Amino acid sequence: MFSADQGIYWFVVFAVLALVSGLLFLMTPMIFAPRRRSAIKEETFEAGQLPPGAKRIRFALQYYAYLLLFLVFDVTIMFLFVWAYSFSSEGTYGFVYPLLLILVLIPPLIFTAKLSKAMDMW
Amino acid sequence: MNELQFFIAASALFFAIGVYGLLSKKSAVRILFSIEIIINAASLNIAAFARFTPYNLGDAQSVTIFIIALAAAEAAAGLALIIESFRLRGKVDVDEMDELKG
Amino acid sequence: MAETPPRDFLRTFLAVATVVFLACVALLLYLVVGPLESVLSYLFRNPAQLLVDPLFKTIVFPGLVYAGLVAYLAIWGERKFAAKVQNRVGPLYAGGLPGGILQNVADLLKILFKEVIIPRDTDKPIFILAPLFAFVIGALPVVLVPYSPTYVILDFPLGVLLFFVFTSFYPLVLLLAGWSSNNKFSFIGSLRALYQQASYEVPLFLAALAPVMLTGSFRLIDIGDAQGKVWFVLVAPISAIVFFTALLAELEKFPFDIPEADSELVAGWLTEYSGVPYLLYQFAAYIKMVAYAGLFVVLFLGGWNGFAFLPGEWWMVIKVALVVLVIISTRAFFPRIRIDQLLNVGWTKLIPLALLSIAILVGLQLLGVLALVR
Amino acid sequence: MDYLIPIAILAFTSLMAIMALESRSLVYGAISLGGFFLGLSLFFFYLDLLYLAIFQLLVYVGAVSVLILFAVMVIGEPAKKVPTPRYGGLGFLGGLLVALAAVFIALFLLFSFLNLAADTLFQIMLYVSPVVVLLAFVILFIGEPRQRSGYRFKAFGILGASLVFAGFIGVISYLGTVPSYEGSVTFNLVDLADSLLDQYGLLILVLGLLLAAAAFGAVALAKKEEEEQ
Repeated sequence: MFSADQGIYWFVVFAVLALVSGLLFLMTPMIFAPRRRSAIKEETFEAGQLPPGAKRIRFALQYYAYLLLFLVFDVTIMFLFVWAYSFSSEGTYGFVYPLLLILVLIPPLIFTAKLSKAMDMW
Repeated sequence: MNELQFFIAASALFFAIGVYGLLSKKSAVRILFSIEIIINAASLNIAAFARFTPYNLGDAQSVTIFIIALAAAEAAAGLALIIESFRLRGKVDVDEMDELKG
Repeated sequence: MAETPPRDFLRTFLAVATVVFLACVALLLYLVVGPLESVLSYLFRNPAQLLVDPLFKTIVFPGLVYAGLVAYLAIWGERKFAAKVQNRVGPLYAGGLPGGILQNVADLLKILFKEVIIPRDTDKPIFILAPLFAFVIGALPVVLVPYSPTYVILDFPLGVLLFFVFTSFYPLVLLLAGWSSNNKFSFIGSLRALYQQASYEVPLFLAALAPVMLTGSFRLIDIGDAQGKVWFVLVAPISAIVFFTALLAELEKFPFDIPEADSELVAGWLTEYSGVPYLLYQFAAYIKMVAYAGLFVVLFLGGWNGFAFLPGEWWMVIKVALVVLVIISTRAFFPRIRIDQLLNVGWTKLIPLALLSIAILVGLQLLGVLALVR
Repeated sequence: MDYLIPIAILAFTSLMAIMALESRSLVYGAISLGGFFLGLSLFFFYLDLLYLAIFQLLVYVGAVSVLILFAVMVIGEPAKKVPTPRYGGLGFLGGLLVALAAVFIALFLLFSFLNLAADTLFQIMLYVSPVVVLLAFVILFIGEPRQRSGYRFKAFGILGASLVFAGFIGVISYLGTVPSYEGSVTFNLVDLADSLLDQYGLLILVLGLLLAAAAFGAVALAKKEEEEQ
């Protein structure tokens, strides 16, 4: 594990402090605020209208492709970070491969961009 | 029981949980979950061996990183398949994907 | 018998509420850190060491109090600045001289005593816990930003990456918040936010590659120290621009204010939230902004390196304040763009630009120019 | 106590893994899966493999679990309520045998952890438990042939998982002779960079091709669905 001087314990203290203060904020209105239930108040808000139809409807997935691309690029960037780390040290043999990795990933990027340009609406 | 054994036992436990899911679940999403759990168990196994044997840490870490990357690609393709299947048929039950059966 | 004027009642009420609030904070400190006596003896065992004590760092200077204070000033400044640009007055009365600087305290007290409305058919545990986790996840990156080599809470060897880890948790919380609200606006808003944050993480990471390449380290302290000669914004200007743009998108600040687009989607993924949970989301957003401004300063604007007559922490604070000012001023100047425009800009402009910047750096390295910078 | 932290992480992670598979709502399952990935990265932190932990967090918690959650929300909850099947005579016997087998396997694990292998009880169990397991399998196959009952699948799952786990534990208990290298490891990315970029450089390229293929495939699937609309 880490040594103490890196401050991992203080990180934990910070996280606990943030959590507890957030909880405190959440608890306050439970104690002080009024709680009056009514049917209209608890209705889903749709800009004044009563919501028609089912609430959890399914939406179209126009930009889903970008999410998949994001996953692939995320992995790639993690390799690039290792490469960037050893960038400044001279004469690394495998200098080229991550750059080639990026080159390989450009065609899917163009493909996806073209594809979603065809759908210019949300 | 030393530390190496503890971590391998932990990874075996996760592997077993994943096997349980593979055998017992019918929803394709849950099966994807089980596959992810199994892959993660494998990577924990390799990481434990890397840490508790006096060899080069770099190689084992590289292998684990490759495992994670492959699993990510697998998850992307798998989810695309699941969503596509859902679009076509409205359900993701693997037992009911039997259109090819004669 | 004269009727008590309501104003007096309000004042008493505010006083009592403040006392209760402070008592709660004291109780919090008491519970977390331990018995009060031992805290006091811990604090005063060596007064000279107090300012560099890790507890002081965690709670006061780069920690919670400082971040909260800057976030507070940012909220006030944003309201005031936008009002000035749009020829309004903005907050004016509360707090006297610098127009309405206590307005947010009044708002906070008001919100604390408002009813939390939980709509029907929501997923209650997620609906209530999501703002809490958003608050914690939004506050956590503050830990990593160094204000000088001594003023840092967690000196992590992979600091840049850990910062991005905390960032990448945010879409998860936000997707859950939108889904659990059981509202169409919320879910559309959270989907948009997800697309936006996921898409702009890629150029953000790619732009952050440049400082790592230039220093060969992931430690934020190393990166800040390496800019003693030249700030990295001069070495890799394209990366800095890309990083700042992606930062605006990650913070959902104005040209990329799509998830909350209040003229299209009521309030986006925040539609069903009211009272304290809403407050927590806003806190999270602004504290995240402070952390991001700090990261931008450390990565590109030279960190704590300044001129001689001020200590480094002050330079850092000034730069962070300036960056925060620039970020909040975008609200007044820019219109909102559409989601498809946003995604296309992210994937087809920013990513190639970031890659171009990396290519330029590689070229400079091969030419041997970068050795002069280091 | 030395094992306190890893045992806590183990408890959290295995709880999350079980909840990911067993929670009734798919969304809660996806959240638990995210928790499982988080717990695994805590393991990596504990093992001082920092880059691995960060990689796990960024790719799994930050990307994969977000994607899974998104997909689960799009798919939505299964609307139908599965009627709980009643146990007939054979089914009851099968369940009993599964329980018995699970108890046997648990005892086996306990003994092999405590290194009581020479005990006669252990010998008896070693011969009896495969028979019990086999019987359980047979009865599960015969029982309730027409009905696709959830319990039957669950019983299969528990049997298979415990068999796999028992096998692993058997191997691990023989592994006890391998000394565990307890020396401290300082964080060092140079090893990783050298090995990843020099030795496995070409593999990175192959991985890139695979990732590109996956991206093409996934995007093409998404595209086909767009055209239908």
